[in-house]
Amino acid sequence: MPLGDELSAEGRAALGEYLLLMADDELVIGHRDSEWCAFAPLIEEDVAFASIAQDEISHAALFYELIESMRGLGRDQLAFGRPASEMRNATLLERENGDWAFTIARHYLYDLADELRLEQLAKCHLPTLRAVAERIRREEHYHLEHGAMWLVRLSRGGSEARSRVQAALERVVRESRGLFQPMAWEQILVAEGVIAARPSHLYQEFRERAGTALATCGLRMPPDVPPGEHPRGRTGGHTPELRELLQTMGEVWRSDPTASW
Amino acid sequence: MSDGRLEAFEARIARGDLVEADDWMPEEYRRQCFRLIVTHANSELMGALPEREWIPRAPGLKRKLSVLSKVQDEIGHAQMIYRVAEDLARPFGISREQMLDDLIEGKAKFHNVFSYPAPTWADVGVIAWLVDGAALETQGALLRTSYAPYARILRRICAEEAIHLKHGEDIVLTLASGTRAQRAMLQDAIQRWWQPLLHFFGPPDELSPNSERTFRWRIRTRTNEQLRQSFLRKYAPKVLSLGMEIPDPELRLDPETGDWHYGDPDWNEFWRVVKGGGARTEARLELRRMTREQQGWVLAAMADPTSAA
Amino acid sequence: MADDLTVFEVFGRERKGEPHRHAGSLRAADAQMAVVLAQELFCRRKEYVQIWVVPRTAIHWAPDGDAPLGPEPQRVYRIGEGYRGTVEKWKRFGGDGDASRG
Amino acid sequence: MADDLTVFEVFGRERKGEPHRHAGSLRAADAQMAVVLAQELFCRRKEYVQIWVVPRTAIHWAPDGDAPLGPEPQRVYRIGEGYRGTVEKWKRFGGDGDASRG
Repeated sequence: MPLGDELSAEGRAALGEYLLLMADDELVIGHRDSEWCAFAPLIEEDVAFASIAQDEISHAALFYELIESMRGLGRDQLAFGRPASEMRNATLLERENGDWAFTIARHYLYDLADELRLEQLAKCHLPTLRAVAERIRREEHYHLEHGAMWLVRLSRGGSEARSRVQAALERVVRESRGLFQPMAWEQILVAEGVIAARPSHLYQEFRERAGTALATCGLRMPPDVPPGEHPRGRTGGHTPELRELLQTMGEVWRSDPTASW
Repeated sequence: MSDGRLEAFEARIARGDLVEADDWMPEEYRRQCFRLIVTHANSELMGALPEREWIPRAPGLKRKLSVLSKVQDEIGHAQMIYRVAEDLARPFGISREQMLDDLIEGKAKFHNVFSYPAPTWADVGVIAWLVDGAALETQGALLRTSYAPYARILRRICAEEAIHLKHGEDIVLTLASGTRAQRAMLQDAIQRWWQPLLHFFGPPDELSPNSERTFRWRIRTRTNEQLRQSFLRKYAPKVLSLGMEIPDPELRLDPETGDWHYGDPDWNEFWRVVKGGGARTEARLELRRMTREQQGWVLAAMADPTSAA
Repeated sequence: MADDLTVFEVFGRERKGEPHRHAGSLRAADAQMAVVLAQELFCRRKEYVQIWVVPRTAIHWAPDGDAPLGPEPQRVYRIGEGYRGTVEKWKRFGGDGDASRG
Repeated sequence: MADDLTVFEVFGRERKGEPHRHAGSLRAADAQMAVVLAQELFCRRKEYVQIWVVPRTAIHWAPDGDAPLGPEPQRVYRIGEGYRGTVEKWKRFGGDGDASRG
């Protein structure tokens, strides 16, 4: 029974949008993570971070496969065949990696936002979606442990490391609201009982959870940004950094989308 | 006094005994092992770079994951091998940091093949299949090395290389059975990689003092030429069966001996590359130098005593 | 009296070439005593060519919760199973599919 | 710089009922980092159901080998630090240093 069959047409369309948003988030952050491969600050960390990159790309594949079962478009077509204007990821995730402090701060706060999202999905009554959310949550446990370990280490690793990680947090928080951009279809998913609350309403709890987590790492949670400045990646408002990423990522696949690679 | 120990050591080796990290060993044995092992570690680290360029471009989610996983394994191999090299070189006062500095400053050697460009997706298949196939020949032979910590990690390295080989085969077979453009891309990659593959095993062993001792102490157990022939026996027929040409007009199988005859693979090119003259050598070493500078602060943060938990 | 003794874990190497394996644990006042005791308990019949002795408090372990180590399910592209199709593809080129593994 | 990092030995249990076997070693800044990194260095293919991570300086051995396996000359590991600080789930970080994983 394809996913969401018991929903209305609008409900299925809304669910497809939510899955696409999550898939694009995971694909884009997974791609950025993979760019560290062979260049992480310690050979042992290089191996660990490459696993985190594979986890995110694998999670994206799981979501694209769910969309494939609903819309018939192949997972590689979904991942490699869409222009920047159709990508639903938050702009925070498309930003270039910067230094190790930015990479760790961004990944950690994204993992916290993702955890909130997955906790909500793990309670939804669509069994297929619930199972996928459960599996992803198990692997995200390691991401949170890895991020916390590094934030503790950097915050207590001397003045330069501490100032770099605090500066990175300022940059990340400025764009983290974009992870919770309000979307028109949210209300339909709540109305049809797929999720209990609108994902964009998780923002306050995200800030509280992040504040607690950073405090135990000995770090300050930067203040919120005024509402007007929020990025709008989820409705096509992307940066040149995403266009360049997609151009690189699709270089071979787009040279012949009908060939088998 | 130590002569007694040298005899006893050599008798043990001749009996097939193995040497552990904290056993007594002649300084020359330690030096020869270290030379071989640190070159292997450098090759794994540098060897990751040509394929690494294709992680961001790999076509399709499965290929993106498998190329990333393979390069991750190569970095994992480098980690295991540097650890063995570090324990071996502690009496010489050489640290991992020193080994990485020597590599970056062009003072240390690594396998010739990783100085060549990988300009197309077909290179990813050919490297994973044929270069890893060549590496599996040399590493398989080292499984019987007398230095036990190295032999132990080689068991895991060879098991992982065998999976890389299948990943490479899968790409090559897909291209070989694909469009005309894909077959042409594959042929072009084989054209570029064939000579470096013959160079990979090194020139035929002139019994230099180095190689004589490495055999007597069973650090190495098979000569360069034996390894090259073993590679040709396995892979030349398979490349030809794909309908691909091998760029060596003199290449033919000698039915009596089962050996492959091949044209002279220009050993001057080999020595030029090994001494740092490869097309991509400098660019890749520069990449590693830049990374080290940008990330010095992270290493400082890790070593900072004030932060010890 | 026993409770102020420290627990030590003991690992032994059976032969050169073999990795150390966990052989058991013992209580002792300190590391030096633990090593002597361990040799007594575990090496009387030359079972091990070398033993390592470690205070249990120095051991950190994973996983800490119930999440299993490594991904569930196994990542097929990391193991041979992910490439079983190559045997079939070789047949199309007349190969017998496993020669390259020798 | 990298050589200032502590060496940790890693032991893994392949299946329930099997003893832990030495699997290899890694460098890390501290025990928390070592445990996190060891999981991906040694368990990417479900090789072990549990791993133990031990700073090499906490290992006492016999009989004495000829070359020192013991503490790194530049950084002697303080046994006191060996007490098991852990990184709990995100709610109780290793940051406060004393939460035990026990």
